[in-house]
Amino acid sequence: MTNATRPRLATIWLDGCSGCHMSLLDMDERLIDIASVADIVFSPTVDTKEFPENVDVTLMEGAIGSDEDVEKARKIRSRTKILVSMGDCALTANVVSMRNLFTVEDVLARAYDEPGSGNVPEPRPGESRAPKRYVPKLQTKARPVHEVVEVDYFLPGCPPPADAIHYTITELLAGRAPDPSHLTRFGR
Amino acid sequence: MTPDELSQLSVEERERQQGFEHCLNVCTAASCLSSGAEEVKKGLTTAVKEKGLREKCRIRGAGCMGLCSSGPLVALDPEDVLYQHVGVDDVPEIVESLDTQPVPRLLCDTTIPFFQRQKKIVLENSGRIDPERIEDYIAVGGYRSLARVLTEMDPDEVVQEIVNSGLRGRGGAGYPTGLKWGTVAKATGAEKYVICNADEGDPGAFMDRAVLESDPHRVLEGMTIAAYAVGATQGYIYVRAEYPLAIKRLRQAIKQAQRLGLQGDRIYETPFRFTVDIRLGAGAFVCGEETALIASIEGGRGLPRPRPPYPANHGLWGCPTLINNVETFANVAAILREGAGWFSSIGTEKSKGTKVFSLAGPLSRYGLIEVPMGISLREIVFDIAGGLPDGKSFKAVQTGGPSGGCIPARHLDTSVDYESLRELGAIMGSGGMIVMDESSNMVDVARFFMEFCMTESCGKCVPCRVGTYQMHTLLDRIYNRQGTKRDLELLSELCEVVRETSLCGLGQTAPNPVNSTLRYFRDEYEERLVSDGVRGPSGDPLAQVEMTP
Amino acid sequence: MTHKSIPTPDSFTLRIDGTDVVAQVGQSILEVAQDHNIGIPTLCYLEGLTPWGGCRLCLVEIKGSGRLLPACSTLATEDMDVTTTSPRIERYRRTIVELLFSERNHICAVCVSNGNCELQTLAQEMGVTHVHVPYRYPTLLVDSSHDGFRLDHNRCVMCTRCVRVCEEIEGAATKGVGGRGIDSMIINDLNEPWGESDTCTSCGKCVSVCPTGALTEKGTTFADMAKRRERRELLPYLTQTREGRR
Amino acid sequence: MVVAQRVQKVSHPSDDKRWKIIDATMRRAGNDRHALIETLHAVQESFGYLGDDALRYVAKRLRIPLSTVYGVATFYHYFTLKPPGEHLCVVCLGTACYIKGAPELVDRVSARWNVSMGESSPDGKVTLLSARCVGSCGLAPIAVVDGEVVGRTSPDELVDRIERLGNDDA
Repeated sequence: MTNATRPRLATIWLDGCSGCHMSLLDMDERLIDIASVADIVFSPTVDTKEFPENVDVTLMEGAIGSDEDVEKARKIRSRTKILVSMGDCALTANVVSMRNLFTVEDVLARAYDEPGSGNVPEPRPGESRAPKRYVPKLQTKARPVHEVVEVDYFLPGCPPPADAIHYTITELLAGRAPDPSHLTRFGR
Repeated sequence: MTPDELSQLSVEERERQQGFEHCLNVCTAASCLSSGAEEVKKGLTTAVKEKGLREKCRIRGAGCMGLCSSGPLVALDPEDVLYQHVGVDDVPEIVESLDTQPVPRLLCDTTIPFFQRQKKIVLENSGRIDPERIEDYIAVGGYRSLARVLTEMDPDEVVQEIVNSGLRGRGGAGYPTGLKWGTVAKATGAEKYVICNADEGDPGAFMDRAVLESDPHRVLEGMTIAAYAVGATQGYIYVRAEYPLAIKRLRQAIKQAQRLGLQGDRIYETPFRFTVDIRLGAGAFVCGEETALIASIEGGRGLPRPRPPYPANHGLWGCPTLINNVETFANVAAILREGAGWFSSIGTEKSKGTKVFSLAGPLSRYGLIEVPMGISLREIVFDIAGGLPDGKSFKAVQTGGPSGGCIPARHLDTSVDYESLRELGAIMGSGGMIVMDESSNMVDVARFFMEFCMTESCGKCVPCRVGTYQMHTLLDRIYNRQGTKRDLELLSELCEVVRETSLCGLGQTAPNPVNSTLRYFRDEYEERLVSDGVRGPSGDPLAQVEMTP
Repeated sequence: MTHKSIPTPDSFTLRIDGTDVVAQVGQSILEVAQDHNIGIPTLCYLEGLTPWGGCRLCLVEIKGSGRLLPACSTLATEDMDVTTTSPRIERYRRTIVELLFSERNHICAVCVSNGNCELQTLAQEMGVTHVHVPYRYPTLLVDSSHDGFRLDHNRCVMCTRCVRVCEEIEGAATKGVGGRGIDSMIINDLNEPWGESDTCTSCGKCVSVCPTGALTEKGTTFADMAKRRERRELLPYLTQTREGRR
Repeated sequence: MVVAQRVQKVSHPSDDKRWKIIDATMRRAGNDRHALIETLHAVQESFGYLGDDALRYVAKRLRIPLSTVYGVATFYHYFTLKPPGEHLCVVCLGTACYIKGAPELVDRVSARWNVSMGESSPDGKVTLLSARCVGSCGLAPIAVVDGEVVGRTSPDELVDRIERLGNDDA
């Protein structure tokens, strides 16, 4: 990377509720300040299909819940210089990990087959309506991102406050190691 | 009973025993029993009876003879013949040959180093007396030290004698025994207690069991002398429920001692009184830890508590309490009989006397041995045990069980003493010694011991409760070729935290098997690591990016 | 009762973090430190209950002692030289907090104690941003059988405050610890549903002393939990009850 | 806590004669709460396990809180709270047995009777337990089947041994 190019930022949403991205948007006009000094090259808020090479900073929301998440996390890690786990799901698997107390089969049955799952007509006994194709396969347990790939910085919170996200990005852009602990806490 | 009456009893018993022309000692310790010694003993008894030799031959169930790999063993006295691998079918031949030449095919060579290189103090009577008869113990000089102590010595003198002997705790840590006795003797309390720790929980160790099964009175005598020295009137033996034979023999021994006035009020008709009761453990390794053991005797969960205060001042029911292990007490009568100078002439400068080891693994000969401190590991493995058979090659020797470490071949010339073993990252421990050949994987061995610590953790303190679980998870990962370099780093970090912050010895030493295998066999860990290929760019992440727009 | 700095016949001095402080005979290092506003992190400790020494967060260095010792259960003695913190101790404390997070299912975002939890606060104070060790994700149950209270094993850190307050203050001894090691659990009576306990007096002390969201009042919200925390700080009766009984 | 000076009159949970053995154990220890572990040993020896009724009875007689009795009974692995199966298979997992293949013994027995360590099989035939060194390392690997030591055994031999016991019952 040369001085001529602007820093390339990305955000990604894995197994989470997108709340961290909502909080990111809560930076409001400060987003414009960031956009004036850096390019946002990939994000749920940006219309790019393929995660690009040579990204400087990626904020990763969500836990690793499916095979696809593992694949994405690995690809992103290999294309990103600084990876930030954003929010409790990425850090601890958080709410997503509540399914870890059950087997994947039970979780799918609860979602697709049991009364109240919304499926009409109700599936016949012994038959599951859980999708067999197109939907990524769930891993046995949802895990924090750093159990799958190396993570450089951590941004706790459910979701992390916009101030904390802003602080982390601007510190990184200024070439400093962010320590957002004065702004964050698990679960907040 | 008076000391004179004891001498009288001793003489009478010896005369009675000399009345027999032959005495056949059948090893009836656990290992020989499980390979059929009881049947052999029954067979011999019947055969002798049928032949009308009952007046001439004594069949005696004796304690452990040590060479468990050749059991069942039968020793002939006074012929000094040892038979090995004896089966019921061999009985007629043995009885037939009593007045002629011994049966050649059963003979065990007693000139081999296994027998010649040992030095027996704790096991001096083991395999030579009937552990179920107090008279047998008295005949070989038993309870004479106690008589001398009670009638000729002050408690202070007894403590001093133990101090001078240089005896150190045989439970593993090697704390000077005399110092401990002195502390309890000086402590003030309405009541004082003496506890014998027979909760031998180290997997692969059976020294204490053998001593209790082979020579229970020896332990009782040692405890009684200790009680006199520190001023206690009540003693407890905390023994594992998993040792039914040891429990049975101890119960018997206590009854016999009471019958002869060697326990209870006015022992040897002096004002001194002392009673020993048995308390059964119930399967909790942590109860080997002093404060947990006390909690268990008090009837509760075996949870350790922070020390200080130490049990010597604040122990059982808050009273000053002396806790020593079986082997420590088993040394006491001999020290007082032969003198501190004699004892301290054996061993090294800082580690005096002998140590009993239970030796296991792929060895030509294994079993229970007693060796002078300062002997080298090589002498134990290659002389006493006769090396590894079938062309197997030596890889490591594990001492100290779950609190100890694995010592590789290049340190085989290390002297067996407390300090040298600790320097190698192992410990003396209570005496389990397991030899491993090339077929043992050291990550697996570390995982085995960690699994042990994890299931035996009492759960009171966080680092041990969760740390041993996490270390086991990481070891399991690495062993199954799923661990990364980061997992190995994490394992080392946890080793440090658990060692430094755990409440009691169990947690503090739980990382030892990992640390020692990492130290000597690191390649076995590293060759199993997988590269996950998802680490970030190496080095400082910030340095990777030039952010200034 | 202790007096902060007035020398009495029963007082002596020791050093904590390089400063001479006055202590009373019988005080633990932690008590002395608290009297002098020297912060030492704690979790299982609660004033008025017998020190437990299990969480290991209050470990301090004492000059001349080879091992770190728990401040809560180590008596202060004359001329003792105590260091309450160092990079090494801080690293150990952080790891211990991480181990606790990994042990059970502490999902702060959906926990009724979120924002009023001592474990959460400790993590924040120590700068724990993530847990290095793998999470266990054990399958644990929630006991909602009691009319007024709930026991959620997922949030329990096994500090045994509830066990001690139930036995030492309330005198009911309903709560205990079953199993051992990593399988240890808070139990009621013979491990039966809380609501079926004949011995529980429903006094609620266990709920008041719980540092996390393991013991809660039914129907409580985040705001109620904040109130509960205030109430816990007003628990001098714990000390008084014990003083009175001695 | 109020400590009663005299022993409370507590009636036996059933007419079973074995309760007298339990009473005798407690009496020998002066019905003191310190006798809890000794008493639990007596219960397990007499009944094979620590049942709910037994725990309640002992708690009342020794005046110990139920939670404490349960805590002690579950702390020590020697005690079991469930009735044992018809046959008891104890596999030694001491170091010597471990390195000589004891884990395979466990795996095979566990697979054959669908029984996990420390539990009884669903058909009630086999209880599988582990021991930490039975002290006969020379015979490794070792299992103890219904009290009888089976030394230097193999997974096949051990399974066969237990199966034959089962057949003898039929």
